[in-house]
Amino acid sequence: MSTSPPPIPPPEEMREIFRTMTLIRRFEERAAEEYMAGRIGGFLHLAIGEEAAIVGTVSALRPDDPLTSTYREHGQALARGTDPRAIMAELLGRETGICRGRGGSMHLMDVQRAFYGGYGIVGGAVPLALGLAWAARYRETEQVSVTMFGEGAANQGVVSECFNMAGLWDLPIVFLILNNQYGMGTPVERAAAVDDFFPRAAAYDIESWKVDGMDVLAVRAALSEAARLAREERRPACVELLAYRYRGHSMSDPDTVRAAEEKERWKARDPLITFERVLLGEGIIDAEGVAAMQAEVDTVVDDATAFAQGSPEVPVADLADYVYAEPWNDAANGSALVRP
Amino acid sequence: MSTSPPPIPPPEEMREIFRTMTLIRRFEERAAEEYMAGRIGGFLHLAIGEEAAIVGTVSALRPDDPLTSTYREHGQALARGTDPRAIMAELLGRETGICRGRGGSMHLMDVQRAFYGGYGIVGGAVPLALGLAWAARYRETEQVSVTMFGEGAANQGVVSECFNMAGLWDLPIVFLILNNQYGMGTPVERAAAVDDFFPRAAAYDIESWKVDGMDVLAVRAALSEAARLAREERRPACVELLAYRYRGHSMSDPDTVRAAEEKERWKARDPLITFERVLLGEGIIDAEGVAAMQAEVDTVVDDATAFAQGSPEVPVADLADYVYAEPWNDAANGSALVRP
Amino acid sequence: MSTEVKDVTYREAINQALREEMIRDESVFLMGEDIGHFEGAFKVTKGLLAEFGEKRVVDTPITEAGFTGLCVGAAMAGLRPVVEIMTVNFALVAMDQIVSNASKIHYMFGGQVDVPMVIRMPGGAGHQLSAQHSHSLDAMFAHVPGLKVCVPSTPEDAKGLLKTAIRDDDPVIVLESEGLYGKKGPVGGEDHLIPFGQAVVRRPGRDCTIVATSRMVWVALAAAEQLAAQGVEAEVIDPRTYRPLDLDTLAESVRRTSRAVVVDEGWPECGIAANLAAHLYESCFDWLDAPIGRVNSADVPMPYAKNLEQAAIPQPADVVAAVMATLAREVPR
Amino acid sequence: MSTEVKDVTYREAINQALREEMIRDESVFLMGEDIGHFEGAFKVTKGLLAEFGEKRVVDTPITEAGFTGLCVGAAMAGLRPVVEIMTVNFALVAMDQIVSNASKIHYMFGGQVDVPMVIRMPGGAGHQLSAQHSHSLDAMFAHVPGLKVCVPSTPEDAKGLLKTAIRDDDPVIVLESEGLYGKKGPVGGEDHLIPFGQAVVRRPGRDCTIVATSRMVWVALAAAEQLAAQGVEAEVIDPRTYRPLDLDTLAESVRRTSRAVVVDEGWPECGIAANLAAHLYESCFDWLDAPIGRVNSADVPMPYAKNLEQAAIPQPADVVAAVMATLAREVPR
Ligand SMILES: Cc1ncc(C[n+]2csc(CCOP(=O)(O)OP(=O)(O)O)c2C)c(N)n1
Ligand SMILES: Cc1ncc(C[n+]2csc(CCOP(=O)(O)OP(=O)(O)O)c2C)c(N)n1
Ligand SMILES: [Mg+2]
Ligand SMILES: [Mg+2]
Repeated sequence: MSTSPPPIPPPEEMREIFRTMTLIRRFEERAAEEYMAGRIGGFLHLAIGEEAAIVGTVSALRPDDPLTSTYREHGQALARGTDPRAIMAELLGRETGICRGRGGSMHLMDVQRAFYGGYGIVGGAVPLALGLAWAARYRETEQVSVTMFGEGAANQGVVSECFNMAGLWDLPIVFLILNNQYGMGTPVERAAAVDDFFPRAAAYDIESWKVDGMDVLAVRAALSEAARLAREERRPACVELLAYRYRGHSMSDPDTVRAAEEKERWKARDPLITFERVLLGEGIIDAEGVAAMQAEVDTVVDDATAFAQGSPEVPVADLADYVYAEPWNDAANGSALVRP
Repeated sequence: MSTSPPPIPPPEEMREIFRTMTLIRRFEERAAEEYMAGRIGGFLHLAIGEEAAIVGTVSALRPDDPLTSTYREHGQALARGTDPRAIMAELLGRETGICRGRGGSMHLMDVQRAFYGGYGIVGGAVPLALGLAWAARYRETEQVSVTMFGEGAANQGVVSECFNMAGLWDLPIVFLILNNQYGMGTPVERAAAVDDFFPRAAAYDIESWKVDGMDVLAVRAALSEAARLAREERRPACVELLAYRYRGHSMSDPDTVRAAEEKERWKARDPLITFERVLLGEGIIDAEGVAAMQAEVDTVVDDATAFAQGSPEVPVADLADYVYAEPWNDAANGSALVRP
Repeated sequence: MSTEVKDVTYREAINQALREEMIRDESVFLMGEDIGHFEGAFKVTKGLLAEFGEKRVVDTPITEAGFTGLCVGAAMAGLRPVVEIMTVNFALVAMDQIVSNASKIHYMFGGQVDVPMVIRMPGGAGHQLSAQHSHSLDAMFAHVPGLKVCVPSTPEDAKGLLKTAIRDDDPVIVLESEGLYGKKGPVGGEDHLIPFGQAVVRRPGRDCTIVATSRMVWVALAAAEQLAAQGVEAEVIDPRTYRPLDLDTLAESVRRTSRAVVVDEGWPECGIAANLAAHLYESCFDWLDAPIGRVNSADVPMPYAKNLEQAAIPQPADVVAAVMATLAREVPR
Repeated sequence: MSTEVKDVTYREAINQALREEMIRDESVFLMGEDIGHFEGAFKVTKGLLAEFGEKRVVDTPITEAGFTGLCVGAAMAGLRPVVEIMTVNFALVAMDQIVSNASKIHYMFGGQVDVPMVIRMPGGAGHQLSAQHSHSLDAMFAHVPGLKVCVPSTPEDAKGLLKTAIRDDDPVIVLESEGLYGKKGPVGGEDHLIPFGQAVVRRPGRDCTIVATSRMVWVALAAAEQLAAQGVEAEVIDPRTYRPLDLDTLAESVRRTSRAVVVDEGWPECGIAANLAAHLYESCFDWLDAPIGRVNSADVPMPYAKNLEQAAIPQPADVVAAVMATLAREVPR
């Protein structure tokens, strides 16, 4: 890893980063309310506490760098600029949702913004990201594929397979291990032989290192360097971010396994609070500015929620749309492609 | 790894090792003939050239240490003491075969001798070996599970999963990577990001190192140490053996990918020839003794072949035996367990 | 149904089976993701870590192929592992270990070792978990010789079949239903085993046979209720295990009613319903007065939106319609 | 059949399809184990590395899940990967990538991206490869909505269906047969595509319809020959694709012959034969004079011994017997 000091972004961008982190936080808090009100179904995995990891990452990428994630991916979509209305509408299962109500919380995608989706099978999206890197190299674009996954996912064999192929073929990919120290209720010490995950990638000759995932600028700097390696030197990289999620695994997890004291310790390092302090300290924003920005974000979230609630349901007649690229539309038979 | 000098086995055992290596070589040469004559079907994978790796390994283990292997496993069964008759009869698909003709060359097993089988899915047997180690620990026996697999198999994700679990749970297992430098026609450089495989295990805190797989005493010493770690210190170990197979991947591989010059170079290191030289040099055996031993081995192979050829075929009526532990015997319906 | 003990949930019934068999047999242990400290994603293993300790209740890394294979190996050595795959969807990651190893090892080694293991996994749709989390893969497992496959629909069966599965010397797949974990009912005592391959009549009737398993039994019973209001008496039969399959009980009923509907939460093509229908056509050809109705989930990946999801999975109304269709048919003979 | 070019083997036909489509479309590339320097375990990709170079003919590590998933990702980006999984048996390792990703991505993201990829894999038994290397997993793939599934039985179809598959915007599974690679026949030219969902009559007949695919077509044709010698004219129909399925052509034939036998190399339970039979019973209920015969491989893991293996897989004599059984039946109407 290059040891040059991380470039501090210009004030405008610092504010934008802060706004996006705030938007993610507020959006997810609202999503939790909608879930409790029964308007969101399925699983809802909140990334509250992980905003620095998400925004630090996305802010270091180019807009056309393909990004993939897990089911905990509202933040990635928001950071990529997906309309919050389309995300909230997706969570509510509406036709106006970014995936027309078919995907829900775990499966957001915004291909226009090179966000290639959130996936529900732990570890299962990592090879897809390798394929996006493959396509970039095949077409000789400058894109770098970035895939975010948990430290729990890092134990899935397919991830090691991807390390090997990335190292073997020098694919432009950044493996981002978001080590929030738990996979559901299982802490790292009970799931992994070694607490650090980045050395696994190193065994495949992939440049890899670990950074503080609660510090948005540290994340941004690490990802800038990783993306540079992949883009300019055409070498894969792996960054492990040490972070923490404040909520349970999903809304249905009462989160009784983790000690209150541990949670408090990490909440003291809340990425929003610490970054706000930096901005205030540097005079990039003042208290009034923060309040105004928060109010503006709340308006956006209010609007998104109202939009989603007011959006039409998906027509049941369209059940079999999108099973195939050319619709067969034989849903009446309960069978999309049986009769030609 | 302990750096104490490898113990040289006593003369009697040295001769036994040499005999077993010779038996494996001659047995496989005969199997190749039987295959060419059309009496063996399916795939036939010969380990010719890998005798040091096999016998060095088995000679370092206790007889009740569970051993698992790939499809290239005639040698493991022979080294464990399985009756050559039962092996040859299996290759010929006879009722007298060690697996009653159901398994064939790729699926030998001799559970009486703790040889837990040869498997055809690359990488697929490694978790089974982990389970055998699990059982040993569960029952508090002193057994060490040893699993041999190729460097090609080491790229399968499930192998990494097993490294992690072995390291996490301190299971008494030795991962033996038999790096013969090719997976079918693919050399290591085109399949793996890094040419050495043992560092992958090291990333999971598994003691691991590489030795010369053509030198039976070096293999034996390494496995003794690895088994000691697993048995006494209850820690997993990983040994990579650098070796070479002299034949194609299987009998149906014309072996045109590898350069003749490379093959010659490795044949100059033939484990049988080099070990014979050691024995002669140390006065453990003389030329006459070698000839007598080879003649005796040939008799054994002749006898095994005659036995196999003279053995009865498997009765077709028994087709559905062994589908379940308690036979349903409904083969007449072509359906073993549909009707109760 | 047995009335030995007070009503418990399907979840508790499974917990009882695990606990009783662990007490009974030291060689039984549990392995799976978050089954210990977290007590299971669906809380099925509640209290078991506390009672039996880390040796016998083992939290695993998220590596389904690896730990399923580990349990195959442990079973070969004579232990009796009970694997929990958190949901059946994740079994796809472990498919090779299940199909190429667990189901074949006894056969391909000529009977030298048994593989006495159980793989429990809940499945099914209904909670808006969308495409990757709503599989009913019953047909994929029932397809494979060497496996036994159970599909309990009641707490009693959940307990009794699981106990039988744990004592069985073959690899047994137990397909639980996420939608049934809260369902209450009586359960048998410690010694109450439910044998494999014995279908049970859940509701007698003379006009049409409805075959259903797992959560679909309840959908079928609701449909039968509605049909009764219209004067149609449907017989509801639950095969309880797909392997072995008690075709005789099914066929006996269909020969009586001359009409049948098969209800299955999986996809239609090469599914459970097609399979049971094929068997019934063969054994009841001369008795059938109408084609057998098949009610399946729609032939689509499961959508997220609630209305779409409900439209995609079998509802009582679908079953009623299918039964009425068999009755509407003119009898040609 | 087309007679444009001289007879080639099934293997060469596939090679031609790959080569022609690679020339036609830069976005087509091949990935798989030993397909380049080694030219494929079955030599299907012979000469392609030499012609197209390492960028487009890619030897992989032995990591089926990883490279299959990689190709799903590359397809999402608009490339057209053609994956070779060395044999269908190894697809079990990649099952999650095929079922949870390839088949669902178009749907679950509301149509935002296509997955225009092909997964080719040979399967079937007959060479004493025993339990882990003799699968016919057709039913597992045909079960899954979102996939298209081809089963070519002739060189012409092997070429024409594969070309269609490569140009198709959905994930297509192409199930080749190890036993057919050496089979010769005419093939179409560069522009000869075979559309999905069009069954073909391989031999006309009036007495009984035999439905078969892939290598079983040849088993069925051999049986039809033997039947003809006994004065029975069987019609042999090859659906060519399971998804989409041309049920109309099948049903039209069965309505004419009133008798049917389905031949399938896979296992019987939840298999292809059960599925096709269920469809045919439904669409031809009033026309059928006898239960549909099902000929499958035995419900056992594949044994090694040659005599057992031959007994386990469908033979012409089994088909003849099944057809005669349908004819022996008294017509009740
Ligand atoms: C293959 C598979 N196994 C299990 C699950 C259930 N599951 C969902 S998330 C999760 C924990 C993942 O932990 P980690 O990768 O660390 O990500 P995090 O949730 O902490 O962001 C588990 C076990 C799944 N979705 N897929
Ligand atoms: C999962 C799987 N993929 C592919 C194959 C086909 N195959 C059989 S052996 C082999 C090469 C294995 O190489 P290696 O692990 O180095 O062992 P070696 O044959 O050299 O002993 C391959 C690709 C297989 N049997 N299983
Ligand atoms: Mg985590
Ligand atoms: Mg090798």
